[in-house]
Amino acid sequence: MAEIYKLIHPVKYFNDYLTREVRPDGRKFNEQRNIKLNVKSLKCVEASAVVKCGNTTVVCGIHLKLAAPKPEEPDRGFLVTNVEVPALCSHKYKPGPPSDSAQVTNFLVSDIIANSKCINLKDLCIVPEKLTWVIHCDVVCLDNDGSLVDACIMGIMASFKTLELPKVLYDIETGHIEVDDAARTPLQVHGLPIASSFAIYKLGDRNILLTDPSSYEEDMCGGVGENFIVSSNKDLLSGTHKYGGNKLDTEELERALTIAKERAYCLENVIETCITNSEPTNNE
Amino acid sequence: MANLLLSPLEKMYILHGVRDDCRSDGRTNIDYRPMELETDVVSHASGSARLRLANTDILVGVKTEIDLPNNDQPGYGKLEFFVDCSANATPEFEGRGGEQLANSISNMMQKAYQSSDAFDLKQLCIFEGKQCWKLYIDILILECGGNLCDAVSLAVKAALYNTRLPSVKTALLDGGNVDLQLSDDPYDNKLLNVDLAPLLVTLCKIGDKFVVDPSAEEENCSVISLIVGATGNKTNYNIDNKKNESCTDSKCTTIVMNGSGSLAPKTLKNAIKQGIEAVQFLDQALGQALLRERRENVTMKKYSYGFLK
Amino acid sequence: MMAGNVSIRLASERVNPSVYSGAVLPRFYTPGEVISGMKDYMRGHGTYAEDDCLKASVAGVMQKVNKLICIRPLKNRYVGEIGDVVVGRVLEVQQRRWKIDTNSRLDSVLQLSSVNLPGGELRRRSVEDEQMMRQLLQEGDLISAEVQNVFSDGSLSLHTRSLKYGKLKQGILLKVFPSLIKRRKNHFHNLPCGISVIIGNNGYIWISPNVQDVTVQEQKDEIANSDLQPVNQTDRETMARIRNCIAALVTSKMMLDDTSITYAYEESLKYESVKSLLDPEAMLDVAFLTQHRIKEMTQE
Amino acid sequence: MEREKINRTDKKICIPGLRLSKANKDVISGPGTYELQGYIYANLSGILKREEDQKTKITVVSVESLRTPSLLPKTGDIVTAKEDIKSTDKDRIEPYKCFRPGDIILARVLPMTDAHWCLLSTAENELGVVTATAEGSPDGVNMVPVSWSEMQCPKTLVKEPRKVARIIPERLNKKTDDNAEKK
Amino acid sequence: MPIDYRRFNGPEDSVSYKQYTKNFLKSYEELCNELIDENEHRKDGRALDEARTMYARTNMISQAKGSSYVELKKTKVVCSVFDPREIPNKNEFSPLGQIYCEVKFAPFSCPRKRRALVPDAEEKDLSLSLKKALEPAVCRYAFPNYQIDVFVYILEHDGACLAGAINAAGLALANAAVPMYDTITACSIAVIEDKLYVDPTEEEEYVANMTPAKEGINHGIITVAMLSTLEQVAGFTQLGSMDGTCVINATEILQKECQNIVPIIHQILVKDVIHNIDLSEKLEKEAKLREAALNENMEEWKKLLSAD
Repeated sequence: MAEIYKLIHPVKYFNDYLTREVRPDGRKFNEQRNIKLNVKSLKCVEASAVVKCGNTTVVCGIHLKLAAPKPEEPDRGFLVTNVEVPALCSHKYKPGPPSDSAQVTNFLVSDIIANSKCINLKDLCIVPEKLTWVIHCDVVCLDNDGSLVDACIMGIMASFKTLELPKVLYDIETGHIEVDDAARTPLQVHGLPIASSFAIYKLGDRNILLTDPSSYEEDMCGGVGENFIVSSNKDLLSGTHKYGGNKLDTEELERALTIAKERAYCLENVIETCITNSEPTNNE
Repeated sequence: MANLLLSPLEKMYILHGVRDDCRSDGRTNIDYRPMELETDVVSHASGSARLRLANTDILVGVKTEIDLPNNDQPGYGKLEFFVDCSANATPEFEGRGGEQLANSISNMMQKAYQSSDAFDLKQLCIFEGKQCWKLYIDILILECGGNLCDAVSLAVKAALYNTRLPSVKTALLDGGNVDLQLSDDPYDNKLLNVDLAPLLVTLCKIGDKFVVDPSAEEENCSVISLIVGATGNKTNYNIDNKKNESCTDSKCTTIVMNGSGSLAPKTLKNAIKQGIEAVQFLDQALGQALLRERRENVTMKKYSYGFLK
Repeated sequence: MMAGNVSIRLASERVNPSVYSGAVLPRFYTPGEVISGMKDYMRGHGTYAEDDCLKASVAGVMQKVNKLICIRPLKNRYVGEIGDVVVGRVLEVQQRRWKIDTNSRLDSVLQLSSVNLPGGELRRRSVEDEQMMRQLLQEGDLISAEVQNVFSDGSLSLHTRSLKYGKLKQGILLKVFPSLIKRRKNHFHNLPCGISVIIGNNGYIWISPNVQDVTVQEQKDEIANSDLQPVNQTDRETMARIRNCIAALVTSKMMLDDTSITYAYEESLKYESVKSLLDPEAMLDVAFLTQHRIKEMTQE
Repeated sequence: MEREKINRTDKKICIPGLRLSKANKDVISGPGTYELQGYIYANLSGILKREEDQKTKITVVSVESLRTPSLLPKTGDIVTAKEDIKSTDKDRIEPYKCFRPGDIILARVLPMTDAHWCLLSTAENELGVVTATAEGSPDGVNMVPVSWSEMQCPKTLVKEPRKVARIIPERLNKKTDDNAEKK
Repeated sequence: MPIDYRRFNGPEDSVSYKQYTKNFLKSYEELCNELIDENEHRKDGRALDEARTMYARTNMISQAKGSSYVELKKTKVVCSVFDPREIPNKNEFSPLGQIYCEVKFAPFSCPRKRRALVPDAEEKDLSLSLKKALEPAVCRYAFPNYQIDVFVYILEHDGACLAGAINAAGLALANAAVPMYDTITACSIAVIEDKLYVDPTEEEEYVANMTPAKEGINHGIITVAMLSTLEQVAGFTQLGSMDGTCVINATEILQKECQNIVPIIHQILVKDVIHNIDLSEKLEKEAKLREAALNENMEEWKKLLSAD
């Protein structure tokens, strides 16, 4: 019955809820969904993380490769992040090459990671002009129920935090490479970037800011995916992105930033706790 | 061929025929239609063969190239199959129409040839870790009259039997490079050992029974068929024609179920046995034909008959 | 599984399937070849005029009717004429008509009004009939029919308004070049061997067990049942033999009619197993012997 | 074959492939089941239902899935559909006066004809447009029927022609309930 | 390889660091001996004929019509099924519905290499095998002219991927209420040095595909998919080189293994139904609450109507 109502009067249905100051899934406007994080759950990769924000599920895994650095940047390594949004995660995606919105998500996540400067590419260089690490960081979305970017960033950061690079011996004369798999050093991570998504809905003459929107809420607010994303790295704002949805005035923008800041503290906590909890199992 | 239409009563006639072991052209369920084979039909290829099985017409050319061996298999050469469904065969193949069928056949051939028991890739090695032969096996489907897989596998084996690799002398230079010297003499070449190369047999289930070598009409009546790929037998290619009784058993290199139906486990197991047996007969016939042709060509220069009838 | 029959012959062992007919071979024209000067003749099918000459546009033999010159192509799709008997396959059920494949350049049409509806000739065709069309003839069904009309674009309209035409039951369809079909008064034949053959003018040949004489309407249920009965073993073998004989004649490019098929069948009987007729040598032998008998007959 | 049936508040749970009953004249296979070699099997996971027809004494065995099954509409069902002019009868006289894109209609599914696509019919008094938004009106504001062929927008008071379904609002509840089951 | 502009590509000539570790190139004998100890126990402690315990669940993906997750120790497979949609680019009528299958490896799923994001030959082959196995299990007559999409994502590959994909797809289809003739289960076996390894790991599969030291030794992989109640083989693939007896022996073992998985699958499906019963009861309650709200609207509507 409710489903039919939702189908026939979609706008009315959504409005009915919001006028009562509650979202269709029972959350308050600035309430985020439950977060579950799990690191080192995949055994065949260097580092991995599984993130669940409500229903949204992403898995992140890191592969390590070796390559020669670019001639114009001889002392820098490579960090390649890719977000894959396969058809299985939502009916909105069809099989085949990635859709426009999937590409946007991919570029956006890469941008946020690069802009936050959490990894210094110089740390990845082994021998300048000769050899450097290539970090392939792949994020796969298994279930897209909104606020995908938040989950991706969280997955990537949790993976980085647990990544250890093997020791490499490079003979400059012969070009011979030897890798010692057992001796590893942790990757230097500077800060901890966090992204917070919002959807903006216009109800009458009122602007409603929905924190951590679900896929349904994103659809109702117009545009493709999240409307507004705030990314920060340890108290420092590292970027905001606004896509579609209703417009935002300064006051609301400030409110969004405050919420994002609070949320970042909370998520940092989650990541740190999760990693410390996973340590003992690692040392067995 | 998906587009072939049959009326329900025509299908019934075929079905009853298979049940009574008397098919529309008088064959029993285990008979093949007569085939015609000619090797060395494409002068620019290292090896080639053309096989015609009733209306099914297959042309295979083998091209050779020098390549770097794979990192994890330094002592091995490479084999690559490519199937082209010519739009000559049926208008459906126009554009990308035949792509799916072509992929499935080349995939099947790749799998059948994957094991070292089927084809020894070591014979394609030129210099371990540095240079190897890569054989490109191009399969052209000129006409479809049913039973493509079997015909393709026969033609491929014949073409490989006919393939000649030029002799190469190698020398290791400083810096780890290899110097290759190809022999100038066109007759200075070596043949491949393809005695064990696998053949595919399609067992097409029509009603409760299996038939081999289905015509296009018969394929249309079947929802499930089993394709069994099994290795050949050395004795069949023994030029001295000595009957060596210790004939090795054929080994399955690939088995696939094709179609949307299912099989009872018992039926499946019987069919696998039947398939292996059928491969042995097919291999024997192919061996005889290839030896006959080779013998003929020793005494006289090869005359190309080609496609003219 | 017992030893199956596998035979692989070499191209060098190929048999030349042509049989010497004794008749003078007609002149064979190739496209672009000059047939004659323009002055005296009229331009017919398969020809075109260029540089004051008449040239062939297809590969074939010349036919001359008074001053009209045509080139009849050797391999051709079926070109229908009113009154021809054809065998065709239903491709599509459309509004009030079926699309039929008759080996012509364009698909032929069978109107709902050109079909005998169950329950007598004089019934009015209603909307229900339109919805029942698929029950009458569905995609894939084979029919025998007569060419009722030839449209200006060359496509055919067929009709089955006679008891001898209509849906075909169990049997074998064989496709040959239409040019190999001899035009006869009758294209429905009950051969002496107990098999009936419909030699469609369009090159589609239908081989089926002998049809029992037209049964009375009341026994309709029984007929429907008998359609589903398996064909008996002897008939099946004979049908396969006829099929292979026709294939042999076609390979040797011999004209097909009831006589040549009957002769070929009789000559083939010296090969005991039907499947041995798939062998090219046996095929040639049968074709040759048939040719011989036809020649003898015409000499008498 | 009773192994997977669990009694839970007298609901019998079925899963695909479960043999439910013998099939004969009196017991026939219904939705969610199929018949094979004299037996009825489930083809959905859900709850078993046996319904006996009072007159014919025929029991229909069916399996009701609790999820909206991925089935296509059957002949005779009443469906709600988002209007898309193309899928309905193109030859209708002035379709624009009856339905417009975005409308929600009630329609009956006609038997599959030769064209092979799903034909819908609104040729009954109770079938037709249920909700529609007038051109230029904001989203979510639905027109109200004023006659069998006209609807009016309560906000802008624009009247637009429609083939209106004859539903008295009180009954809308019941009607949509039907659809939920059948869709 | 053409460059994929839709994604980020690393430097072209990069190689996995593992190539430079000591253990990269092991000989066949070494690998073979590592697989099994003197008591015929495998690396993970299993006996040769012992399958891994399967963990599975449904309703994994909220956005899909039906979904499932299957785990065979390290092998992790996710599957989702969506509502039927019209077959794209097709005009002719097809009386049977179609199943579109796509099997994809996560880029980080394989220990030996990073998987490319564009589908490769192995993925296409798996997709085809999955499709062939599912076709006899699904009542395709129920959705003529429509296509059901089945997506399988392999998060981690530790052997028996095809079997895992088939099991996951069977569960997801049942979960999506797609009519099916029967429950479908699948299992794999690897043959190495004439020994049969039930439910092989990735390492075992790798060795099974290698060239054995001696000629004529049975090796390879077989995967069988079964319809349990109807006792039919829905899918069968064999690869490698084995004699007829070996194939048939392995098939018999796999038949039993497939049967062993059936109770697990059944249990999950029954749980799924129970879950749905609970859910529908809960929804019914909620719906009643909402109805009150809806009725208010009705009143409003009625007023407007009568005012007109």
